[in-house]
Amino acid sequence: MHSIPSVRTYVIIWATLTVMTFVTYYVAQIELGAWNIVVALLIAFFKMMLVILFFMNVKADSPLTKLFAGAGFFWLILLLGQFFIDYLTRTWMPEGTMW
Amino acid sequence: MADTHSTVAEHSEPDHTAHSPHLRHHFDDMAQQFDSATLGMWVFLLTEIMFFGGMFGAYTVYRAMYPEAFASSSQYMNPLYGAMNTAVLIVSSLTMALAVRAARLGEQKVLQLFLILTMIFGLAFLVIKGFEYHEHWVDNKVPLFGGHWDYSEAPQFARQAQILFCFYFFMTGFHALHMVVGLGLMTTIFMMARRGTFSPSYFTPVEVSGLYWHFVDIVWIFLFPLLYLIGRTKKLI
Amino acid sequence: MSTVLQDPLAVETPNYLNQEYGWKSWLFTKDHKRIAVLYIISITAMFFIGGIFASLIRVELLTPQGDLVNSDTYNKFFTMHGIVMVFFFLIPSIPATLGNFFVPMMIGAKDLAFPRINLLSWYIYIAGAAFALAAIVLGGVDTGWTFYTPFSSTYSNTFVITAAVGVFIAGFSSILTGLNFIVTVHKMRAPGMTWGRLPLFVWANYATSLIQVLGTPVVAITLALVGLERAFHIGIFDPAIGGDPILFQHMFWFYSHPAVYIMILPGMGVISELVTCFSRKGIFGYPFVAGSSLGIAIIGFLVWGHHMFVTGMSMYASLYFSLLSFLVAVPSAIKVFNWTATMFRGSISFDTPMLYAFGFIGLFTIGGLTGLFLATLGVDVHVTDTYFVVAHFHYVMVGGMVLAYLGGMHYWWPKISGRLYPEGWAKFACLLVFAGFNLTFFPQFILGYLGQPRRYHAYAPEFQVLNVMSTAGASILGLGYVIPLIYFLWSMKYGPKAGDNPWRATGLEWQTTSPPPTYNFETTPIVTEEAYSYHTQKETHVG
Amino acid sequence: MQLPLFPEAASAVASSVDYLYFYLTAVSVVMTALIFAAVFFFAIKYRRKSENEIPPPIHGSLKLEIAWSVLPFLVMLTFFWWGAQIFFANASPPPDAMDIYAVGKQWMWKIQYPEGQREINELHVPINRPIKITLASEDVIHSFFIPAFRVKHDVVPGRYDIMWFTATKPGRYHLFCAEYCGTEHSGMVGWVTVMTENDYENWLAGSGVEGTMAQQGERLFGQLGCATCHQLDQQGRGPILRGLYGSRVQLQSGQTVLADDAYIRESILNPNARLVAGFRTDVMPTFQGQITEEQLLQLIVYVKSLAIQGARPVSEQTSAAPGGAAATPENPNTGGKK
Repeated sequence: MHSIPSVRTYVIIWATLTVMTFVTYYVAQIELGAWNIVVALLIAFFKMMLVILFFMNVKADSPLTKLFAGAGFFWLILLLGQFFIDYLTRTWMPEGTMW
Repeated sequence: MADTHSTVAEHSEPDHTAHSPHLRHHFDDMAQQFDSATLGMWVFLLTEIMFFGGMFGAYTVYRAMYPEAFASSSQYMNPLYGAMNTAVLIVSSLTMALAVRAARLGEQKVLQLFLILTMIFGLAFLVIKGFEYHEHWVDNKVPLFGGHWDYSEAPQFARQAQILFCFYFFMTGFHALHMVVGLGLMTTIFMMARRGTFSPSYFTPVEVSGLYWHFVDIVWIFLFPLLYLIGRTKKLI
Repeated sequence: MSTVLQDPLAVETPNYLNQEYGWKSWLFTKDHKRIAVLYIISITAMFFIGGIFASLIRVELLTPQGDLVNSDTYNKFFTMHGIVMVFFFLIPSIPATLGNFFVPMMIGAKDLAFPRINLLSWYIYIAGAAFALAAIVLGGVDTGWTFYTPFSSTYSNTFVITAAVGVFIAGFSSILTGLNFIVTVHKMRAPGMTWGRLPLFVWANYATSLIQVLGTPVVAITLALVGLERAFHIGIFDPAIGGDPILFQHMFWFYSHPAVYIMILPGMGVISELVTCFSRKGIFGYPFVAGSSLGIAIIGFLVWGHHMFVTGMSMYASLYFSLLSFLVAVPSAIKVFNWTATMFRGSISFDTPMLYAFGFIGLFTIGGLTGLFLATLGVDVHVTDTYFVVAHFHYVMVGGMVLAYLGGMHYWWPKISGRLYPEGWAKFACLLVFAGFNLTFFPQFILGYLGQPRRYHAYAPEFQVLNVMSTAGASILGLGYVIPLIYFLWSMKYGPKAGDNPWRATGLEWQTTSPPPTYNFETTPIVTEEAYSYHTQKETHVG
Repeated sequence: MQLPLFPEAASAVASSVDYLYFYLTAVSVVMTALIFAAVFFFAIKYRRKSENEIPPPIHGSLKLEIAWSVLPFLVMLTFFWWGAQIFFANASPPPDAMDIYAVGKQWMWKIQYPEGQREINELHVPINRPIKITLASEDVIHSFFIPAFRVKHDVVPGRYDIMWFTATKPGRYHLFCAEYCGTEHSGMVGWVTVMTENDYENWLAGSGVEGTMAQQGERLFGQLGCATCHQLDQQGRGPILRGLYGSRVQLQSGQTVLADDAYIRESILNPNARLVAGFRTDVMPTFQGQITEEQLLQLIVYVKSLAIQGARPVSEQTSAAPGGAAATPENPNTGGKK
């Protein structure tokens, strides 16, 4: 099976995750306009990658596992992306049909 | 394929089963069984991603539609609770990862210790969540039961804010449900560990439950900024 | 081959059917073959329950006034027909029965990767079906199988939550079956069974499983939201507080459009097996037929908006979904062309399964081509929500899926039961199904373009003649379904012994005894050839 | 017994939809015939002649695969292109279209004309004039479907949907609800009567009405007490409505919004949702649940009639003002909450 990461690695990842939690908390108090949500999501994404790659040990796992882990997010993007193909273009319509 | 059977593998089944009492009959060896189980859990997590994904999708649509109403209702959430819970879950993920590590190395006592710690942090999460729900109830911010709802501080958002609160309760509720299931898994694994079921050659249930636990953690990592940290710089209520 | 061959007249060999007896040996079995049989029994029951509702609908529509039952009852009929047929027959039909039985055998595995989860998925299915049946017994549901909000969430006074819970639960049965197949195909293949050698039925089921795993949870959460909205009177989709009923449709069709590929893809897999076996020839263009299954599974997630062209969705989104809907037609067309080409210079026999395959190719072609009408924006505006749509999806679901299921059942029945069915009756029933089907549903295309809306209890008098034709066809079709049920049951006791490989087919499932032993193969087979290598079969012969 | 096989074509768009339909049918028939012919031909020509025959293998042909993937797709692109053209051409009504308002309610269609007539399950339209129908729903999703015109549009509660057509042939045609809406869904049907211009004028004149739709709206405006705050000429507690329709309104949030049907509807039902800059949230009550969709439309038509700059109240006019005319945007400082 796979190589076993050291306790030290796990603790470093944990520390990073905790720090990022506080970073995301404090960044939210700073006015960045539309960037607030972008930064929040980027941090969340970064944290997620840490959990997936190290805690779930996907980094050392087979390409198949990576493929399946990636497929989930790909499909999530399909779902969201296609919702927004509708919602973002509704206002382009000549009649104001949005309420 | 007609003649493919002409060569036949002399199957050494008795040897395999002799190796481990945990090998099920339809698998060839432990590696195949372990790989199948972990792949199975990943496929299950794929399903879970889409399950929460449906809610995240609907949430995103409404948030884009009513950004201010969403921001206003976020101000009724206590981000300290959210941050605390995030921290608690991250610690539990650490202990879970260490439990899996211990199982792999065959350190039985360490495994049991970390499983207990994981359960304690998991419970702590639910307790904090419970306090939070209680506050919303007292605050009249629960549109779910047709009663406890009062949004007179910001009447312009009164109707649409219900949508965010609905999502808040559905998403955190389903997440809490997953935590409860996770705690059930942990209890089972702990009992198995106490009976000495696991060894460096058989720790599949620990590994698989660990994957599930980390996934539930990841969901919360996204819920935290999406529910608690909208428009915190503005005064909307 | 002689090593595995059994003399058909010999005493029954130990097999999955005679290994153990008694109801416990069935209800607690972990053998994928027995679970498949459990599924066959349960989906057959659900099929006939759904069929009864279909007959009631057709009888009601004999006259335009709507005088047999009142409109409420009629609405419940078509809703229950839809819910039972879609969620409890079509979706589990081939994967949970033929797939469950033959996917492990075709890849040379002893069982699915998770036998206990397999059994669990059957129990979950039964629990879901129990809720759906409870909804019927308690008084029915009248929302249509699509559960559109705000009708379902606010206005309907029927047992919507009960039915939604049933569908929600059944969804997890479907997910678990898909999960099991994915892992099985990845991890349980026999030595030498490379991806390029997988039988096309396995490819089709693998692609189906991907949709089940990725799509089903979304409809589950959507129905959960509707149920919660209904139970607690809060609105996610309620326009009164700013909710968008169209968002429900997006979420619903995100699953429910790919779901039609859950229904048809395994059917296509069956047809690939039938066409090759009864042409005694390898499939034409293997990589394209296999790849098109994956193509359909993936592109199938990009087209759902064609159900929503007149809902007030953005017209740019309509444009996008229309274009991609044409794209998804390409892999389906590839399959039809390749099946036809496979017959070229083959050795074609006219056994019943092959007759079903002919029927499938014809009806699926019509069903697929009329789908293009619905993808075309300007025409869809007129025909959507009319009988044109009803006719189209019945051509695909019944003309395609049900014919493939029946074809597959006839093809594999000798393996499942160890017995042969009566060929004459089988051909007769096949003819009845084909003729009855066309008489039922072809007039509905005309009705649809004339403008008869679907889900109408009473209709304009000038539509009567076509509706009477449709009802007449449905009676023939119904008879065509009952006959196989009778002779399959009959053959279990009185049918002649089938032998291990009555069709002289390739494929690992035919290399073991009929019925197969509990772990399928006495020794794990090693695969050295591509699928459908009929040309190397020369010297072998089965009596 | 009647046995119609093809619907009547009674609108300007009907024949273009039919031509596309014929094209699709022709291609489908040819494709089906080709596949059927090939299957039949192969089945007979290559039928099994002896029990032991084994045909030679054929693995496939890349050229053929590409051909039968790409060529059908190119044909399908013509469907797409043609279909999209019809769809887009019919997406938005011409500016001179005549307004009619339809409300779907379980289980009937309520039609209102700007001239003040109201009907249930009957729609009268003049020939050769573009008709724009504004659709609203009182409860669930309905769908307004006139097969002879080849038009259909869902009526989604909580918003206005628009559809339009030009009738070309006098006669009586079916009007159906095409989206399942509950018990009497199949009873939610009616008739569209297409009349010559003269007949239509006579029909309008012949039916007794209590004032135009705008006047009905004005009466309602008074009855509901709107006039106490929304005064016509001087600033009250609510914004002045004259000249509002079609202008851009400055909101409290800093954004601007076009004052169209949807915005006015929202402002009546949920006054605080998009509040005009400079007005208070606690002044105007919500009218949600207190007025019907029909009344809402009357109010909107009334507000619309005030759009023309300097227009007198409708009660002093002889006919309703056409909608859609943009007025000069109000000064954001004096503009305010409705």
